[in-house]
Amino acid sequence: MALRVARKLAGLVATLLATSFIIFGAAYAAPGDPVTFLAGGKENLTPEYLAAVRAQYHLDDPFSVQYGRWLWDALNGDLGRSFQYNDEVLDLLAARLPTTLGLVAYATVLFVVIGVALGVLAAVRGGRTDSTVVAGTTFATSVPPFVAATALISVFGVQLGWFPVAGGGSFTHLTLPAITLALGAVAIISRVTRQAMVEQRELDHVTVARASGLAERLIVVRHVFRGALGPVVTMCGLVSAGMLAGTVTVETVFGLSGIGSLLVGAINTHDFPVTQAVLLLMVVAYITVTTLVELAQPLIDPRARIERSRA
Amino acid sequence: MLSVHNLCKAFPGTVAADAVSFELPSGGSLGLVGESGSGKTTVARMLVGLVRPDSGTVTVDGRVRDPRERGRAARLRRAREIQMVFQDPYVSLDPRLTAAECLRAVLRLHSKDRSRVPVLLDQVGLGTREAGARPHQLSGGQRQRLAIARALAVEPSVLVLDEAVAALDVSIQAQILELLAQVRRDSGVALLFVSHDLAVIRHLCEETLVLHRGRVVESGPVAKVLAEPEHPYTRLLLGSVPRPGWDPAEVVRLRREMEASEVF
Amino acid sequence: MKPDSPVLRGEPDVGDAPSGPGQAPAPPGQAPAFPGRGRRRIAALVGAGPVGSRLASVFLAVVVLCAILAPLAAPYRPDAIDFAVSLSPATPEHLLGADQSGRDLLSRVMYGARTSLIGPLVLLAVASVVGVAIGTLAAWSRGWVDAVLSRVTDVMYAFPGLLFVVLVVAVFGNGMTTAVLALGLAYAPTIAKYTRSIAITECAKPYIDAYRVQGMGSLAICVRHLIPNLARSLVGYLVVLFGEGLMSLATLSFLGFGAQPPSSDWGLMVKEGQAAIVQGAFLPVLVPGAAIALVVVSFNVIGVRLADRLGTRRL
Amino acid sequence: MLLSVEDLTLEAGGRRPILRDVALQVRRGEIVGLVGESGSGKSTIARAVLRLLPQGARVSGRVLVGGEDVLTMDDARLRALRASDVSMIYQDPRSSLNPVRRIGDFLTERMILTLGRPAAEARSRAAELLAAVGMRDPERRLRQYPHELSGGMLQRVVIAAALAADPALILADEATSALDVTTQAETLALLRTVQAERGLGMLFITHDLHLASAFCDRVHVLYAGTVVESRPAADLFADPRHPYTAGLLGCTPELGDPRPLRPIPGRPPSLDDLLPGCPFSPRCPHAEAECETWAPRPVAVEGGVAACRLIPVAVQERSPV
Repeated sequence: MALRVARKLAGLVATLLATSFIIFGAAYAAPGDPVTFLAGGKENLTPEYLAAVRAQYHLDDPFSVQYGRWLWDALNGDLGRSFQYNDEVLDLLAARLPTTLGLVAYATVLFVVIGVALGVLAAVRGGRTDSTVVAGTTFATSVPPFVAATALISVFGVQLGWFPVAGGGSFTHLTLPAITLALGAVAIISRVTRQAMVEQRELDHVTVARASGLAERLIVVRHVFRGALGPVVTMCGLVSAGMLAGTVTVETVFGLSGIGSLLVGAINTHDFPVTQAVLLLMVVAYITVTTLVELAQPLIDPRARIERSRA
Repeated sequence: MLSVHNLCKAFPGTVAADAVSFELPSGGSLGLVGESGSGKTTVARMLVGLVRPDSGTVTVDGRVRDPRERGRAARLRRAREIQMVFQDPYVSLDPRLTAAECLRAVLRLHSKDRSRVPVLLDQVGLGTREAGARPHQLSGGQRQRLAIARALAVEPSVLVLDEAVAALDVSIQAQILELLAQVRRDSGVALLFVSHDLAVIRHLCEETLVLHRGRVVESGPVAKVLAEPEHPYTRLLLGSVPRPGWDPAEVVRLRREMEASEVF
Repeated sequence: MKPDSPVLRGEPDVGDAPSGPGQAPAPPGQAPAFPGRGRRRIAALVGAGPVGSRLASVFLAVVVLCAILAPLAAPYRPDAIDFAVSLSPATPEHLLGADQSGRDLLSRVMYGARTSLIGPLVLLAVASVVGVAIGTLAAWSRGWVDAVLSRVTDVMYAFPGLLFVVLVVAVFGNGMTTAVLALGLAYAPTIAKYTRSIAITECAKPYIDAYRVQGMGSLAICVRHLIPNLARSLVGYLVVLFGEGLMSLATLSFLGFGAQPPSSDWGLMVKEGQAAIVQGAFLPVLVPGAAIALVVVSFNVIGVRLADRLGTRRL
Repeated sequence: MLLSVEDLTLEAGGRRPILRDVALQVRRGEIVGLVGESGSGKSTIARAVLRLLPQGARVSGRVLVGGEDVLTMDDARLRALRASDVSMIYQDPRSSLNPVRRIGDFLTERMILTLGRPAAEARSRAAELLAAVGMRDPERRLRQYPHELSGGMLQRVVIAAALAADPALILADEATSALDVTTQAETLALLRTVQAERGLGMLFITHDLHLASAFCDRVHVLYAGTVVESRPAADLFADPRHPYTAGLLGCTPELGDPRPLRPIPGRPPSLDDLLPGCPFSPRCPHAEAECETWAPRPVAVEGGVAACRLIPVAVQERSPV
């Protein structure tokens, strides 16, 4: 068990290193001299001024030194200064993270509860309920979040005026964005839940339980849903991990000032330290969540315990 | 002439083959008996080169088969030495190819006359109707016939059959056994028949080899091994075959006897 | 309506299905159908059934025709500005209304179909060539090749959703070509993972072993026999991915990273039309938004139908 | 009579019924064999006894367990029957157990949740049962997961679970076919012991005619959903009366001196083969033109019945219509 966790962690660190390298390397390889962005496109730049800027940002060092310094600083909590805002990146993130985390948490609660409920309903009830859920979710996955967001804004924001259209902070401000974010996820989760339960229901041991006279309700709870739990939990984890990236769109549409909109802004203004930091944060969060989910698998499926240790 | 010398193969946690040696004369027939975990399938797969042995050699007609020898010519020559028929005909045929295309592909690969397709099909009792059918349109028995034809297309010296009738209905199984006996008479191919079923081996083979946990525990002419089994495991295996007046409780006693013998 | 008795439901046994020696698996094509005629009727109406997928195919054919014939069929140039009809509702002159600059929305949507369809097509071509090659290689060689390739795909996977594209765009600047190629690379690991998983299942089937025993080379087996046998599953998967790719590209354009004005890419149209909502005009957003949703729904419906027919599963 | 199946006909979509006019009885303390190839409908019979029918099945006839018709009883009674009167043992023990639950859960589930016994009592009973099927250290086994046990061990667990509710009838559906021959023999020895100790009735389903005749008291041979012969095991084996039974024996290899196999030509019929007359007539070496239209019905032969037009007794008894 300990060995498994250790190996898992080593893989995790390797993945993180690789991604941080790509993130940093990409910015380094970007065409154009960052100095011109740093200098803010001022006219008549003196060579002395440029040299000063270069020195300040250590732009003359070799790539590996720059990468090493960046990584070391990042590990120590120093993510550099924003070109654009001239603030510590860390402060920028700290100020905006609560909004994003609130949004993701809100959406996660929504999609897990509704998605699993719909999936179970569809699998258990079958018939009309099932086809309605399938049709609804097929449609829901086909609407891009920004279209859904715009539709929600125009209906509930502009027409009905139930929710604020833009701005952020409060629970009501987050409701429409969270719904948008959760919409596609609900579809995915309900489908996975339904599919897993339908597959489980076909298994022999369910027939065996039925043949031993167990009530249908207990069969669903103890065997069908229990068996489906593995894929459902995995999928919930993956989806919520990916959700941080989804905030990029949603925060932009709703004008929320979270890290998603921060990223969009940073890219459009070539603010590399912020871009790097946000991307790194999102990747770290994604890897952490997916790893947690994977480590939780053996708790759900005892077979995973030996399979993993053999692998 | 197939000669197997000291084949060994270990997988993590188990020994699948422990110094397995035997010989199969040209045109002969040898039955490899064992239960699951005895290593019989691993031995079969090592013979055709699907599993690489840890040590030991497989020699056909005086030539050592070396799976490390690369290149098209070496591959094709190895293929002409030993061919294989797999257990489950439902998955051992390419679902995309019709029976005729399946055979044509082999013949083309080995630069043989493609007009032999109808002859091969006829040899295994398939007609023109089956020639144009894809595997899913054929019955289990017909698929296994096609698999045999595919192996024969290469004109191998040795044909390895890995539980080749185990997935078939009893009445179909008999048809395939008859076909194999006939093929052997007609083409002189040597048969290595891997099975868990002593009765099938008794019917088809002259020699037999009993495998238990990767070791050869007994070998010799089938009639002799079955009539006067020497190793306790062979006795257990024989005692387990249902027959009139059979008492399964006897098997429990034989098992104890065998376990006792293993202690020493 | 009383549902079928649970006791009678979902018993796949026709004859003696699950048995060992002497028993055959049920022939393909006898997929366990779901009971209930009501369900089938509704499913047919909303899309899961054959009628739905036929409807979707017809709709997609119309969209493709529109895209090809846009210069002939569209009533206006897509960039013809006429401030007199700014934010016009649907009228006989402008069947789907006009945007803030008075550009005809119908014409723009028809022209937009070109970028919006070709984008995902190129994207998938890039992604599937790379992905299928990597996935097949990993499944075939296993061992350290598989381990390395899996690690690489994992790293790519770690950039969830659009992040990789966003990174590439951040480096190489905005534009449709960058976005399509980057997204193509971003999708490659997904396809590689899928290909690997189905290829491993396929490689475990003895007919692949049989080819090896016959003396066929690895490359020939993979290219001539393994990949063609994966094709059916892959196509169903790619159809669904097409819809996703279209959505992702539209999202990039919406964020300003993809197509640039004055293109009439659907995602960009939604972005530009957003401001009109506050003025009470919904058509500039509704028209391209609906176009995206309908096209993607159609692809999903067909994809689900294909997957059902071929018995493949989505990951 | 413990189990009595009367004129059971079952159709589900195919061109021919899965079962046609099946009749069989199982008495207390008796092992009755049911032999057939794939598609003969032998598993369907066992499932019908628990009313686990294929979807969309049309059924006629009666399946009486202890005098009650399973096909018409209400759901509550059916559950009670499944829980305590009849137990089934399946072919593949590994797929019979929920892989994510412990052995103990599997054994006690029925006792606690359907029979309402207290958990502690159920648990100690489960341990007793495991000991009774010859498993060492039952307490530890209860805490293990299915993947930690071998196939033979798991089949013992399944047998223990089948005994949990003290049933009167056991349905063994290819219960040993997935096991190795030596394990099969040991499992059969166990089955026979528990059957004899408790005086159980058992319906033993297999594709292996030799096994059936060695293990069972009486044997029914099933072909294409029709019982073609039904005799005491010894009689059936020594002197088969139906050509199909004879054919099966003639094409099964034996351990003794090899005699030439006489394969039955053709293949077992699928559900889409329409068979208006005797279902075996297309493959039968003795078939005459009339056989193709003769609806099979049981004809009395020594010790039982066989459904063949060519049995001399049958010819005499046939009334000249």
